[in-house]
Amino acid sequence: MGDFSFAYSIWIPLIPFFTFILLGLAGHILKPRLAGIIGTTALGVIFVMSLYTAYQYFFVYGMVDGVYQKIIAYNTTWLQFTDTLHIHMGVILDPISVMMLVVVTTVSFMVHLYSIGYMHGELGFERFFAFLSLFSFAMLGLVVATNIFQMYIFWELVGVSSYLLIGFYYQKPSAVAASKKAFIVTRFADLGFLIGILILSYITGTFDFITITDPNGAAIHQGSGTAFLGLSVMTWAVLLIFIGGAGKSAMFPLHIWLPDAMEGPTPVSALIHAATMVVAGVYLVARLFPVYYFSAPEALHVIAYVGGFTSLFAAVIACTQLDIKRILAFSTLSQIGYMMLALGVSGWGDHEGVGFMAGNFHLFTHAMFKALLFLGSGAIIHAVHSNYMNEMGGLRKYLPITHLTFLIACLTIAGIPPFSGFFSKDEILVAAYHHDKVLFFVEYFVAGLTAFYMFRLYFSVFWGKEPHYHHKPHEAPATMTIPLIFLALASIFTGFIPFTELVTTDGVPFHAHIDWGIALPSIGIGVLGILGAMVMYRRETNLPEKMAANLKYLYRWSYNKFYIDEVYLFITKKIIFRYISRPVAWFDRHMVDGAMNGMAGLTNLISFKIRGFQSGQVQKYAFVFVTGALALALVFIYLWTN
Amino acid sequence: MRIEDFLLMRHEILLTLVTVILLVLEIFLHDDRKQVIRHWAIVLMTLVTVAGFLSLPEGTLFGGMYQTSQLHQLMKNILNIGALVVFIQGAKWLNLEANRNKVSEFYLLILCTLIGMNFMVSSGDFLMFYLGLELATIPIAAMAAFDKLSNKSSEAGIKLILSSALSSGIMLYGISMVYGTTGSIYFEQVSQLYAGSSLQVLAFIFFFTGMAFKISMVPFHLWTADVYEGAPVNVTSYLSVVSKGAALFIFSIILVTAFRFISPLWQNVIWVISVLTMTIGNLFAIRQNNLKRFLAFSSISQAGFILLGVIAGTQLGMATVVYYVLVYIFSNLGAFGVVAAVSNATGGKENMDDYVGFYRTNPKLALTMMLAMFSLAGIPPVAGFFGKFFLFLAVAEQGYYWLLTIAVLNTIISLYYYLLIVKAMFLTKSEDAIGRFRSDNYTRLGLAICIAGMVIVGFASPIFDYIKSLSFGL
Amino acid sequence: MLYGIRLEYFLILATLMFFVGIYGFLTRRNLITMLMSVELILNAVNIQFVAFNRYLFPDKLEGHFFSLIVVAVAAAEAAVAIAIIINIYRHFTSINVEDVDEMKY
Amino acid sequence: MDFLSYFIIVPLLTVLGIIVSRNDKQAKWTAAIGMSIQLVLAAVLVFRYLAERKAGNMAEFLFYHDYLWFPALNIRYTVGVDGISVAMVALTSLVIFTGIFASWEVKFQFREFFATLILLATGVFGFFICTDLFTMFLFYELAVLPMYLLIGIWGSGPKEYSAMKLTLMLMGGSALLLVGLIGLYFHSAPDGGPYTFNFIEISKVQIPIQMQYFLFPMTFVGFGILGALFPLHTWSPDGHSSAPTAVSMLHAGVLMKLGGYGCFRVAMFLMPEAAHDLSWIFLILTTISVVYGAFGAIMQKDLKYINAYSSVSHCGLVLFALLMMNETAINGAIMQMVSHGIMTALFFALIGMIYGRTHTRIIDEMGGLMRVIPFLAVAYVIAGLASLGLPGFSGFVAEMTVFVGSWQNTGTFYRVATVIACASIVITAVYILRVVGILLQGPVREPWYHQFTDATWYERISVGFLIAGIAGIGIAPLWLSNMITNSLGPIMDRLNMISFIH
Repeated sequence: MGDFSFAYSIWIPLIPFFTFILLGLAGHILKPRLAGIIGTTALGVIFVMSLYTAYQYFFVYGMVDGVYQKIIAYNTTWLQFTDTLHIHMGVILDPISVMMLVVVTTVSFMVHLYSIGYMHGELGFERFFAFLSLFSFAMLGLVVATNIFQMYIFWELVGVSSYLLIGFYYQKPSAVAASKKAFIVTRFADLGFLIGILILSYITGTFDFITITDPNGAAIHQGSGTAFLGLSVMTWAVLLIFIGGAGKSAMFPLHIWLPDAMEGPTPVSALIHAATMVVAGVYLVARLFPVYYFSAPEALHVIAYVGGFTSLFAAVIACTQLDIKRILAFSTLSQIGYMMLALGVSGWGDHEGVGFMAGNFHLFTHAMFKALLFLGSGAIIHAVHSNYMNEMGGLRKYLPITHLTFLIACLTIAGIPPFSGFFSKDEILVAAYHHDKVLFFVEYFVAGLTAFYMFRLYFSVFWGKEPHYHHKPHEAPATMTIPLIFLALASIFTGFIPFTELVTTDGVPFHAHIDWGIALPSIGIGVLGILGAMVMYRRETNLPEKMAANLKYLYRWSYNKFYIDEVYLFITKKIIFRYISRPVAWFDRHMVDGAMNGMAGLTNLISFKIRGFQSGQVQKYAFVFVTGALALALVFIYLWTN
Repeated sequence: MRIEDFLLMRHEILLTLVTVILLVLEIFLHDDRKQVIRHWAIVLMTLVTVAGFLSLPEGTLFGGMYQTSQLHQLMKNILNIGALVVFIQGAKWLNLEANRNKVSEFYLLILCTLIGMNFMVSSGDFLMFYLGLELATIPIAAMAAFDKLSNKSSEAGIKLILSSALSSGIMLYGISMVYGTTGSIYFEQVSQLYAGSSLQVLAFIFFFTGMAFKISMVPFHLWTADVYEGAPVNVTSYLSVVSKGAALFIFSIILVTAFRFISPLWQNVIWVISVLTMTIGNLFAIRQNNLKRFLAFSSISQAGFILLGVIAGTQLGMATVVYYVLVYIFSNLGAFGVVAAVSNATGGKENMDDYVGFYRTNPKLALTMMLAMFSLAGIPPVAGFFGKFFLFLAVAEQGYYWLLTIAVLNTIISLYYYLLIVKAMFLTKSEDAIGRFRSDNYTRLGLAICIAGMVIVGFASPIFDYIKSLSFGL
Repeated sequence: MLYGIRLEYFLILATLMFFVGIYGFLTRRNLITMLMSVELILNAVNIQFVAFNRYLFPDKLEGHFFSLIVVAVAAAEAAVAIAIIINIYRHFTSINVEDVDEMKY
Repeated sequence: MDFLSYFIIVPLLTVLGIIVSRNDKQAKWTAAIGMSIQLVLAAVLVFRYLAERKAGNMAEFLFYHDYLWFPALNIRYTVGVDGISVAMVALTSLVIFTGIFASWEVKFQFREFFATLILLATGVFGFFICTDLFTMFLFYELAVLPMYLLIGIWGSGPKEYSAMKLTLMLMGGSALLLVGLIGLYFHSAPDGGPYTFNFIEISKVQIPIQMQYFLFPMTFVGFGILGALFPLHTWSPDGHSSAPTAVSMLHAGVLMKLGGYGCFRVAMFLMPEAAHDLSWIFLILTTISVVYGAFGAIMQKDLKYINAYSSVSHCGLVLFALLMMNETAINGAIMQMVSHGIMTALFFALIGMIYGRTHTRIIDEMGGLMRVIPFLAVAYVIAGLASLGLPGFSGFVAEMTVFVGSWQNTGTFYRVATVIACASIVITAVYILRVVGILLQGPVREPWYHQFTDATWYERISVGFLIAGIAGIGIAPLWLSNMITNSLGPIMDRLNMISFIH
């Protein structure tokens, strides 16, 4: 590592933090445009810093003795719980964190830039940039967390920035409801995360990632005894932590908040709900991967199956939705499912660990193309003022740049070479194939579905029948198209990054070749999906209706997202509100408080009942007097003489 | 017996002197100038009170019938202070048209009872005690019936005199048995011979009821409310503090002298009685509307609390009793002073409902009343807090934790009704509140003394230390 | 001693008088009669004092003194009481104790 | 005069100043200046305390002064602070300072209001700086009783009922407490010396265990009522909802902390054996408190009720953590006190300011306030986020310390209790966001809302200081945490000794 110091990297999260403070306190004084420029510039600066860090790390100082080191670039004690449990605030640099730095700053920078155009003239423009800065700060802090508690802290912070941004249009009830839902669902998952942290830190005696995840260390082997329901303590710990990850990454059944989160402005969806925050769960699992692998393989299975199921489930839903952002949201779910699955099926070291590499790889490429898709959809919405596919069509003429970049993104996600999605998805399929055939076939099928629903979207929007537009759609301004182009280029070329050389389970690079035996069929099913979509949606036909009629129940269930929302609604509205909260409130007012008031009432009652003694008759007084004297005398003579 | 020995009786002699002077004035002054007696009485009483604090030797007189020590003198001084405040507070009332021709009667009767109380406190045997007691009681009956034109006043008088006659009869019956079983009426000798045969227990209980009547312990309290309500305010205030205080003083002295060796008996008896007294007093007080009647029940429950110090029977116990009586005098006279001022200014408004919105019109009086209520309830920073706390300490020192618990729970009920008055004065809004009025200087002086007492007696620790150093116990 | 009358007889007499007095106090409605009942009680006490003194402690005099003073005090008490009763009669035009209950509860 | 006594003298002088002031304006400024001095004093205290500690002064209580008051009973006026008291004093000065500004516009009987309010604060200060149980108790009652007048006169709604209920329940607590304190006094000198109320002295003796079983519940419940211990918390919703703004602030912010502080300082510190043996009962109650308060808050319609129930939940967490009886948990409990104190004061201040504009506190009757009064609305959101334990605000630090600390206790019972308590963070999120959603977000409900003026300068001072407080602790918690931890030594020694014996 030499005498090079990465300590400057602490400024990568801190710069957006100060931007946030500045915009938050003084935002309403500044001109909106200036606020936007300040925010964007700050992100630009850290974008460059991240790239520089990545370069320094991967190619200059990061590798020592053929192994990528975990470098603590900065660390300071923030809070001490016990003698051993301290929360530090610091920066860890290792392959995945550096990769994430690049992802986050890239997408964030692009989104900032895009937002200057997209949000132009909106009420609360400066507020929007303040929130974006806050989010960037939180996400970067999460990424560089040196310990699990720091991660939890920033985990919560990204949660709240997500809440704030989803609810950006706070006067719109649906946005408010969606933001609330997002926060509460993830909060619920975080409860699992928190308890998981408590268990993990208790058995390992530290929060520190490096200590916990050291495969040769003592910490990782703690808590292997069976504890509860046949699983070890460590398994429980990491499973609970995974619940946190699943909440943030919207894994089934905690996915319900993500589609609703599309109520937020589109750049937000691109940044938070596609590229960065939602993959935090993946990042978390990747971060703790050694623990999962060595101490809790059962948990890893769970992750794999949850990932696999979610990807299928979401893909099926995506096929029937009409709101383009929701389609993308479900697509995001599906893709994150892929990543989770990849981690779940991964082994350790070299080729065994290809799943780990592939998960991260897909995370990287997905961030680029999904951000692109969202920003593209933003451009579409900007032009059409609608989210609904059936109110669009034939837009390729009006939005040439958007059209082109969108097409690239669709091809990428469909896994068509040479676009980046092909490479990363292929690696995942390889890993799945070697690990679990069932999951492989599920993912294989999902790959086809993905191609289908993406191109259904593509064809419906850009081709198909042109509806009547109130005013002619026009291409977005340069601030919006530049990010599109940049991300399109990224989608095309990032596939060629040799990830196996950079991000591996044990930090040791290895070489991998494309396994054409798996790659070709996957290209094949991708193409099949595209063709299917083309047949059904390129021109106006009645095929979709026929399909829907034939698969009536599946269609209806899929369209209604398998009624999961209704189940949640039932649980919250009926059970929690009606059957817990209201009775509690009632109980408190009437039983507990009633008891207190009852005591007072009883005192008054007694007071009323005994008033007869004070009859006003002096002879009755005398009678009480004499009786009292005699009674006292008798009682005490009796007591005294015994 | 030398003539100087009579100096030991300085309190009584001075009071008698004042009585004589006032009598002479009453005889020689022209009817139009009778009002001057008020000033005379107050000035003379002040002199007597101050003179009481001059140091004096301890000793006994009349072969032990009369005894005096610094503690006795202190008790008498406390009573004098109480009486002085009553004198001052009564000045305005006596200036009213209806009472103009009865000015000296009020002061003379009070002075007589005060002499009786002083003798009672200093008594060394049951005879002197009985004499003092009757001297302190019979004139009060006359005072209760002071207001000749009022039904209630004469009703109060008859109730008091009949009840007290009965109670003194029963008490005398007890004393006669004490005499019969021990052959002595001197406290010191009685205590030696009092072992606790059944007859002696009976004798004690009968004696006890007599005291219980004076202190208005439950169930011997029933006269209290009616008499307090019926009697004129100033008489009630005197009755509730000075008369009760004197009885408490001698009661605790007799218990630790004459009945020293049957302390477990009387401790148990008073345990029961004090619980009853606190609780029943509180329960009745909750529902009262007439302030005098309300204060009557409040004073009953206060007596229950004071009994805690008596039960302890220790030096600390007696000190806390004396201290609390001192505090109680200021607090209760503060309350009665306000009631009297309002009653005089409004022509007899004495109900709690009349006090609604009182703070808006007469803030100073309302604040005084509030302080008095807080002091009675035992809320800092006023002296009542210290008084109650020390009483509780005294009883807990002897390990009566359950009694203590019952007592503290009772303070909550009492707090409730004291706050009712505060509520009426401060919280509730009213259109027809008592109008703004100016009090005369005597009323102000009286209330100022009470406020000063409530504040100073608590914080000035030397007072308690002094009392403690003089006290004695079992 | 005293021609063979034993102390117990005096005590029984005193006790009877005492309780008769109390009974009278509790049951007679006339205020004057009630006052008389009190006198009975006090006289019972006096008898007891004198008897105790004479029989048990013949060398002392406290009992005698006590009874003398009780008699004196009883007179004073009665004087005040009757004055008040007169006043009561003015107000209530009755000396029935049951009529005198304006204040209660 | 020693340094600490200024904390009593300054407010008393302020009260005096207010009484003699000629008009409302003078009174107002007297109060503001007095409490500013108090705030500065508190800051000086914090710095002096830290400096002393840094200089190696390891005495248990610093700035210790001892005056004999009642020689006959060995009752003393002793003052002294450790890190915990310093934190509490600082909290109190902050809350009363902001409270003055939050009630800048009380129209009615202004002088009386401020005099009473500051008198109450005097009681609180006295309670925190005294180390003698007698004076502590005196100040305790002094702090509770003005509440009756403050709520009763300046309150709203069923104020007379609420005031009476609150006063009686709290004084009921103080009554039980009295029994406990007196019991402690008479067991403070087992080898025949003079009895003492000084808890430092008492902590050095062993109180007979049977006596502890009697005294501990008395003391703990006595203080616990003020700390909203289930099921004796019902004064809180009524009291808070009826109280005027500054009073709610001071009450929920500081007065309820008296309960927690007392439970810790008196009940647990002096009777560790009983605390150890009986903690399970109270642990069950407090666990219920935590969740129950949160559930109770969900369905409420009145802003103040919501906050009152949330206080029940949060203060329940304080007692819960105390009863976990290990260093981390107790540290968390104290931090939770500070944190909740500032946070809830902020809440009540904001509710008062909102109420002053909309004239209702029923959330269903309001909406869209974010649009018309952004400053207050944002502050409300911040308070809400702090309340639900968002990192960066004090609530998070405190709660996490509590949870980590509680988790250090092995045993299924403790674990289950901890998990249940943790669940409150979700429920809290539900009710906080519900309020934010209905109250602040959404369309502006009434057209006349547009005429609202946003926060005035004094409201900004009040809110600003409080936000600075929660954010300050939230961002840099270490100094506070260390200050508290350093002072936990004595009690931990005592507690550890027991677990060693057991």
